[in-house]
Amino acid sequence: MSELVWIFLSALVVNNFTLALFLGLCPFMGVSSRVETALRMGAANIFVLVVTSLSVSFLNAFVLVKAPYLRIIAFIVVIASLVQVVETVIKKVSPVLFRELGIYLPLITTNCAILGLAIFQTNRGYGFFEGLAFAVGAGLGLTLALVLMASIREETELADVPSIARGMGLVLIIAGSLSLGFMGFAGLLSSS
Amino acid sequence: MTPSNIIDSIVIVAGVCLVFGALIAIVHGKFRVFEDPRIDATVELLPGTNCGACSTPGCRAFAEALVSGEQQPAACTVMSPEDREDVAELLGVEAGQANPRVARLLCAGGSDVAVQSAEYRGFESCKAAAAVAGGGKGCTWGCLGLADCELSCDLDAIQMDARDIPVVTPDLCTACGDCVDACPKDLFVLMPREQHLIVQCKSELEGDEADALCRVACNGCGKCVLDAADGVIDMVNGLAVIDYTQNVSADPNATARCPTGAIAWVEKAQFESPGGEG
Amino acid sequence: MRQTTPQQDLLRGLWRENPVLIQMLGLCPALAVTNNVENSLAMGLATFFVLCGSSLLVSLCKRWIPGEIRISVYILIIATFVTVADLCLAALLPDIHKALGAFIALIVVNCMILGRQEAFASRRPVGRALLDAVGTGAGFTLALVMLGGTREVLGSGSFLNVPLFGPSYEPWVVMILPPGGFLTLGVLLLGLAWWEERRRERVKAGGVPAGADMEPSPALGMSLSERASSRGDAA
Amino acid sequence: MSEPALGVSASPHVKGGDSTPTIMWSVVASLVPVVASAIYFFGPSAALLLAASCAGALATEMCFGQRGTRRLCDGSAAITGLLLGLTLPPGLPLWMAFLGGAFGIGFGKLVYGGLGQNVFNPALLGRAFLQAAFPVAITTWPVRAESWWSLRGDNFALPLMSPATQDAFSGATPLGLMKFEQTATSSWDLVLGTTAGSLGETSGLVILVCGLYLAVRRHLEWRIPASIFCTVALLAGGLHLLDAARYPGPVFTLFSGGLMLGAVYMATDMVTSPVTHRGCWIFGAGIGLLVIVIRLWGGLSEGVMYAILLMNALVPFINRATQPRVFGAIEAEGGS
Amino acid sequence: MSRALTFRNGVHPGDAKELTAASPIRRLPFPDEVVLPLRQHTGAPAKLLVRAGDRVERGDMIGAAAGFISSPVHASAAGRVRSIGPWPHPSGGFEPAVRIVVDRYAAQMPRRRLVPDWEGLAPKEIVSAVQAAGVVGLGGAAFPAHVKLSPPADQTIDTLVVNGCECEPYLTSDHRVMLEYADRVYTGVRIMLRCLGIERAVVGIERNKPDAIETMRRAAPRDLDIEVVGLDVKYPQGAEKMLIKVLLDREVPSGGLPGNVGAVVQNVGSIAMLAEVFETGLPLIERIVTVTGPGVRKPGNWIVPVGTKLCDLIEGSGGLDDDASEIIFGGPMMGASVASLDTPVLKGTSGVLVLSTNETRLRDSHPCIRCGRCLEACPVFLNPQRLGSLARKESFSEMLEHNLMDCMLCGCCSYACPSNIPLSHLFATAKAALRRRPAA
Amino acid sequence: MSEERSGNIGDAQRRGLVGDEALPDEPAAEPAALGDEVSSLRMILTLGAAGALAGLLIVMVFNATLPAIEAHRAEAVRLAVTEVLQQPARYEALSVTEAGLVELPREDVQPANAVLVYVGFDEGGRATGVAVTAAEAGFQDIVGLIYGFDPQSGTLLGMKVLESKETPGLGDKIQKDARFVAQFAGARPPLEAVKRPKGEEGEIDSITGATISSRAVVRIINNSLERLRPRIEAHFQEVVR
Ligand SMILES: Cc1cc2nc3c(=O)[nH]c(=O)nc-3n(C[C@H](O)[C@H](O)[C@H](O)COP(=O)(O)O)c2cc1C
Ligand SMILES: Cc1cc2nc3c(=O)[nH]c(=O)nc-3n(C[C@H](O)[C@H](O)[C@H](O)COP(=O)(O)O)c2cc1C
Ligand SMILES: Cc1cc2nc3c(=O)[nH]c(=O)nc-3n(C[C@H](O)[C@H](O)[C@H](O)COP(=O)(O)O)c2cc1C
Ligand SMILES: Cc1cc2nc3c(=O)[nH]c(=O)nc-3n(C[C@H](O)[C@H](O)[C@H](O)CO)c2cc1C
Ligand code: SF4
Ligand code: SF4
Ligand code: SF4
Ligand code: SF4
Ligand code: FES
Repeated sequence: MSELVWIFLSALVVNNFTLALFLGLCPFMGVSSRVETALRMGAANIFVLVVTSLSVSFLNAFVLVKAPYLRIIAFIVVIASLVQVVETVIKKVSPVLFRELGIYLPLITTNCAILGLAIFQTNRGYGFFEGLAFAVGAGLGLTLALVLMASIREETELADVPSIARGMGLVLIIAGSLSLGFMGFAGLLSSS
Repeated sequence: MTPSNIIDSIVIVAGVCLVFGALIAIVHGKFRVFEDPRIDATVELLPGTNCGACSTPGCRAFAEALVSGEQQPAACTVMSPEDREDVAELLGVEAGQANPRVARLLCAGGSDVAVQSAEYRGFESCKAAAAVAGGGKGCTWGCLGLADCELSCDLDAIQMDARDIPVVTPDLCTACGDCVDACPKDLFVLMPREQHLIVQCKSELEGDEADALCRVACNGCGKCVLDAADGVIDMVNGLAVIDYTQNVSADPNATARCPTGAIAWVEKAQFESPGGEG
Repeated sequence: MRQTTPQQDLLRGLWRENPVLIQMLGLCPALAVTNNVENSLAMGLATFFVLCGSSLLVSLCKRWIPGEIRISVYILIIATFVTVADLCLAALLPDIHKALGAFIALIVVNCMILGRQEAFASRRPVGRALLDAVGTGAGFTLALVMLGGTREVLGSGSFLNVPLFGPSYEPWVVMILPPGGFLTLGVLLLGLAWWEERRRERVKAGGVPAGADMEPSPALGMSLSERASSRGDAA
Repeated sequence: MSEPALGVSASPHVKGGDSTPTIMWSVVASLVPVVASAIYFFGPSAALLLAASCAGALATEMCFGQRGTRRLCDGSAAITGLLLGLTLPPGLPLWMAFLGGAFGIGFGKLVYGGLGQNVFNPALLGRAFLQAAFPVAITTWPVRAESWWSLRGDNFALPLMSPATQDAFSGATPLGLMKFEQTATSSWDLVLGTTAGSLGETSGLVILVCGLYLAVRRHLEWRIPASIFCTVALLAGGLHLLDAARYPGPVFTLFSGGLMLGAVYMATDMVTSPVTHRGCWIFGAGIGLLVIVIRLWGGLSEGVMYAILLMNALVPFINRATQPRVFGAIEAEGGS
Repeated sequence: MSRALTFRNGVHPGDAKELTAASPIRRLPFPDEVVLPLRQHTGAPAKLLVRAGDRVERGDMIGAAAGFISSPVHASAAGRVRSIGPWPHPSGGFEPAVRIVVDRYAAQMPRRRLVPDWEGLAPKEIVSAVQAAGVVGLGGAAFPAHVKLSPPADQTIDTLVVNGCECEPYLTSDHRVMLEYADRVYTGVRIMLRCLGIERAVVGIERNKPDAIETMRRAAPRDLDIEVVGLDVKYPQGAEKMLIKVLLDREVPSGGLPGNVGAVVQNVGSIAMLAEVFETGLPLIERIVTVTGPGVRKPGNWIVPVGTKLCDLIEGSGGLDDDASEIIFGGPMMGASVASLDTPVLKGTSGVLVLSTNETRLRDSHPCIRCGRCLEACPVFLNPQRLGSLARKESFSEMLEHNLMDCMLCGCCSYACPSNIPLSHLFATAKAALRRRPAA
Repeated sequence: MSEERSGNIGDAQRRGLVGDEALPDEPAAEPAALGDEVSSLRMILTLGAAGALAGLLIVMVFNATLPAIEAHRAEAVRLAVTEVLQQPARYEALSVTEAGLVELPREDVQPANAVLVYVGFDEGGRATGVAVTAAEAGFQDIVGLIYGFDPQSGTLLGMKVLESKETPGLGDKIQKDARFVAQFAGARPPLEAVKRPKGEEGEIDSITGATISSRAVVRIINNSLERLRPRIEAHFQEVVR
């Protein structure tokens, strides 16, 4: 149990996917200008991460046993296809949900966080539940970083940011500052 | 090592591809929603300034209107003619005729000729000044010279000159209308470029009262009405008003006897460009 | 699509459309592995290899790839090359392979590579596609080495593991930690923007007499120069 | 045209008393006793370090600030420099203090557009940077100086070079002792400040008094420190009751580490704290909670800096969530 | 009766009333010319009835009410209409106005009673008489009084709130009215209560006017349910929403009117004027104006004809000091600067404040430090800090989401802001811009 | 990024999958310029073929690089084991199961799943100790290490950190600080990390400024030994006997 908690917390804050492991930076930079969007992006991310974790558990247990060297190609094909399928289904079944979450799905497919999760999960030999805790923690961690960044960016939109810092320069410096702040969580629950 | 792992791996990868390819195909067939791909293609050809000169709320909306045939490519005044042809070709429509317009200022009362009756003490914005006793300018209709219009123009077509009057560079102006929205005194109008006769004043004061506040005000003397062709100019509330439906008969003569120079014949820029000698 | 010369195809990606510094693509590897020059170089070259390989293959095979599944096929191709790179690196340079860790695998999802396939390789002849890939890959490597160089020099006091400042140098550990990655790239972008701004000002100053383009003086401490940027508020 | 005699301006035509520079300078003034006590405890090293961090902050503000030297007059950069200095260990090389001040102002303030626009507390950001960049130097506490006049470490290490005497001087702060050696420091020593620590860490009582003065003059939002103290005291008290051996009591928790300095001077930085009263309570409670979590379960012995920085990041969110209900708004709709 | 002790937030500017608080109300000599703009009240401007050259008597209607929410304008002096045209208006711009050259030798009293006696009239008839007499609120907004006296059917009014706060610094005309004309105020209250068909009135007076509280308490008629309440001194106590909150503990809904919570608020000066109109039989053609401030030589409370030009008023008050630097119609918190000495006094002009260079010295503005003092000051609980930064970016429509329209431009936020950010000016600007270009 | 969003589906597919009813939100005639219609079968087959090719290519490279990779891995293991077992003459890998330590079945080597320990032997063929890998959370992330343990004397033979993301300059001293690493040889578990060693058995002097990482190393070894010690001792009894 405490192992699961640690995996969860580690992925959430200590080794936050975005701020400490540099995974999923493209959406972090791109979709973090409004809090609303960031929240939805985060939700979509959690969903895809969980789906990924489940399929990775499945693939590792049944398909890749004999050929671990095929994992990159297998993971990417399966994840990309599943996301696409889910997207198409949502688009048809619930246009509302699609507007809220669906439009972010294709963005997420080509996002390091997803494949990163798959590979970390495999490398660390996480089982089903551990993988799930990892995925949820990572997803929430991504969402946290996204939403914090978005609310800060909304604030700086009203500020007299010098012209050279407008845009990504400032975003990266904010990310760096957040990352400095998150260093405070280092060693959480493992210092005993 | 053994060839068996070759077979294994081919089977695994091909199998995964086949299974998921089929899944996608099926789901796609069942759930597809159609969206005209030409919209995206058109957006890529548009300039992307999102200026609104085409009277739609942005380039994408304009692309949708183009695809649906509600608009003609020429409505976008920012695109170069070649680009316009590209778009027309992509959509298989006529490019249409552009009717170039330009922003004109209905005031010439710079700080050298117009009276400032009280000093405005507040932050520098025409909108803000207009909310405080009209900004302290003697003529309540006139330009406050605090450059809201200059800031609003994304295309840098407006520059304030040394007399605090905004000067529009006609070649840069796309007639997007931002300055019209920005000016709290409603001094900008978008006019076709071939309208050359302009009354550069909105003051409703007459005679000495008008003269006292601004040396270039229209004081309602009525000489231009007499000098212009019939029906081109009329006096309303002590101000000369041009009827642009009669524009064909307008000529520079109307400006000849104006005692203040309020009425002007403008070919290019309204005032001397601040980048020039002045 | 506008016509470009081969030189443009080659040089564009190197600087003017640098994938990391200008287009902000592929940031994850650009930040994650650049804590020293060696890793940056290895990552850059691996990406370079994958990019060139897949661009070549894509532009060779584009006739046979149906439009509907082109992206799936591109991903397959890229993933194949990545696996190859991964295996080769593991066989030839095991230490670096270990240092780069999962990020070799993550080249698959580097948006830059897929972007080049979609935007260029799939529409151009083989030669041009390869030129473009070489340029972009070199640009990526260049950016990575810039980042890695800065971070290694400050963070370890060395360049390519050669100590620069002697033994009593106090390394700025933060530079090789995650915040250092963000901050270094941020500062790099600030520098670029500053440079660009200065260049533009010079050009402007050349054409327009001084004083004409002065900022309106901010009154009462409020910089109103940004009011122009508020046009979006009606939307 | 001739100059008009009369002027026109917008209402209101009268103004309240305080101005931003007055507030800032009165904070600087209130820091004088704190600085004095730092110098009393740590000798010339303290004065040198404070000067270096202020120099870093002011120089950066002057060189890169949007309106150059005029900005210095508002006093905020001086506060940043002083407060940063107060969080540093007395033996730190001066060049590091200078770097911290420059980083804090440059990346914590000027990139956002200067005073009032930043999100993170510049002084703490500078300190967090130093802590991440030079983790050893910044956790090296002097054991004891031979005389008041001697330096407390290698303050004069050459720029970019390591301090020479890193190991010889290292001691431990009360928090370090507690966390890593399960040794409690007596509350008396803590309150009086006769322990190892950073310049401002040992002057809890002085800081409290100065803060009280500022709060009375309304230059400081008293709700934030109040909320931090309450949260910390409650949590620490509760845990202490559960397991007195593992968890230190409230007095220790309040007076150890930079909690006093952080709660009174840093969490209250108006720019980086919420604007609403409710937001201030939440902000303080969040800091208190994070301090306890990091100190007790985290890897670091001290958590105040990180707690404040993390809550700074949440401020835009808190502000948005605690918008006051507009006068006359239907009750059910209020809130958002 | 539940009563909130005070309203939340607000500010405490020094009241500076000692300049004129002891000056009894005096009449100034007739000016040579009066200028009567057709827009002197909230609502539609009056419709012009005269032409240049016409001869008018004092009290003649020269502009007729243009609808229900409108009010007629009467000649405030006998004379000849010199011209009609744009004229500087206290609101800033030029407005159509009637210039009357005062006839030096005419009897300035009309030949007959123009307003009927109220005692014999039914409520409806009183209300019509009020409109015909051009009575509007004298407290600042110049809202036509007859509108307040005819509440719509879906509102049940139970209390008349008499606004004697005069919370603006410097101004003392209401104070003097309460001291000198307490009985007339109560006659006015009687008339209003009759029209509204209710019994109860509450008078709110700030405690910095103890003599007024005393006088009003003593003069209160025993047969009516009248309560005179002394209130803590705080600006903007006199704003009707705040006053209703304090006196009745009711919160006027956002976007609503006092009528929504069963109250009618009227300024003491307006009520006294209502009574005076019926007493003298003359319509509203003159009013009491406090002329005060460090920039004027002889401050005082004057009765002047509506339409008196600023220059005449100043001359009657001893002229401008050498360092007079700004002239304000109204009080220092909400009053508007005027640029021209030709600007006429309107029905709603309660005071003229002349500030000297000392008070108008430009103070440096600093960046907002998010200190939150503006939030602590705003009596309607807005977030001026956020609104201010939005205004600087001209995000006007986003300001609407932050309830810009609830802002009453009281100026508390600007007063409190240590960074000297012209918050309420920004909001006024935003409101003006939105009026010009309604948000999409 | 969605591949088929902007395409049009083939006739066959439309007929086969949605019957004859027309899709409502679709113009009746699509512009011909938008590419030839492709049957979904061909699509799938292309994908499959591409997949097969990809699989082929990968497996060929895999087979080609496998010897080198295996060699590197073995070398890394050898280095680590040699170090923590104090230069044994030879060693052999055993797999840890519930039952105890068992010899590896040679055919299907599954390094990914099996937990391995390495028993070292001296020239005389006597088992000198066992090298065990273990990993747990450190200051930043997982710390992975290998340690040598001699069940006969009950002391450690050595420790080597294989993988850690601890802070350079601080936490990474668990790897780089020779003095710290040397303490493990001869220490008698259960270990304890202390600040100022008093000379008791099993004490490890923790690194200043990296107490947490030091403690993590100690904790990892203690936990691992606690789990494995009975099995190791049982195995040794067998071997020794
Ligand atoms: C901020 C503010 C302050 C006000 N202060 C006063 C005041 O002190 N005295 C007053 O009679 N009216 C004041 N008013 C006007 C009242 O809200 C209200 O309009 C008036 O009392 C109604 O009476 P009237 O129609 O007779 O003018 C104030 C309004 C505002 C918005
Ligand atoms: C359409 C309209 C209807 C009004 N109806 C009433 C009313 O029924 N009762 C009332 O007391 N005031 C009424 N008012 C007056 C306002 O509440 C208020 O007195 C006036 O706008 C100025 O007040 P202030 O100075 O406090 O802002 C009305 C105003 C308007 C614009
Ligand atoms: C940026 C930073 C990185 C750190 N990294 C480590 C680390 O990797 N391992 C570790 O044990 N302590 C690390 N620490 C220090 C711990 O937080 C803690 O202060 C230290 O272990 C206490 O040891 P001491 O009491 O010997 O000083 C780090 C601290 C900072 C600020
Ligand atoms: C009560 C108070 C506390 C402050 N605390 C800090 C602080 O902790 N750190 C800092 O850099 N500036 C502080 N300042 C100064 C100023 O607000 C700060 O430099 C701004 O964050 C810069 O935008 C403080 C100012 C006041 C009035
Ligand atoms: S001058 Fe006016 S209309 Fe022309 S481009 Fe500029 S803002 Fe638009
Ligand atoms: S034209 Fe209008 S917006 Fe432009 S400076 Fe003049 S008043 Fe201002
Ligand atoms: S002016 Fe508006 S925002 Fe400011 S305090 Fe008054 S009501 Fe509030
Ligand atoms: S009072 Fe002024 S400085 Fe303070 S938060 Fe409000 S606007 Fe900002
Ligand atoms: S490179 Fe990581 S998400 Fe794009």
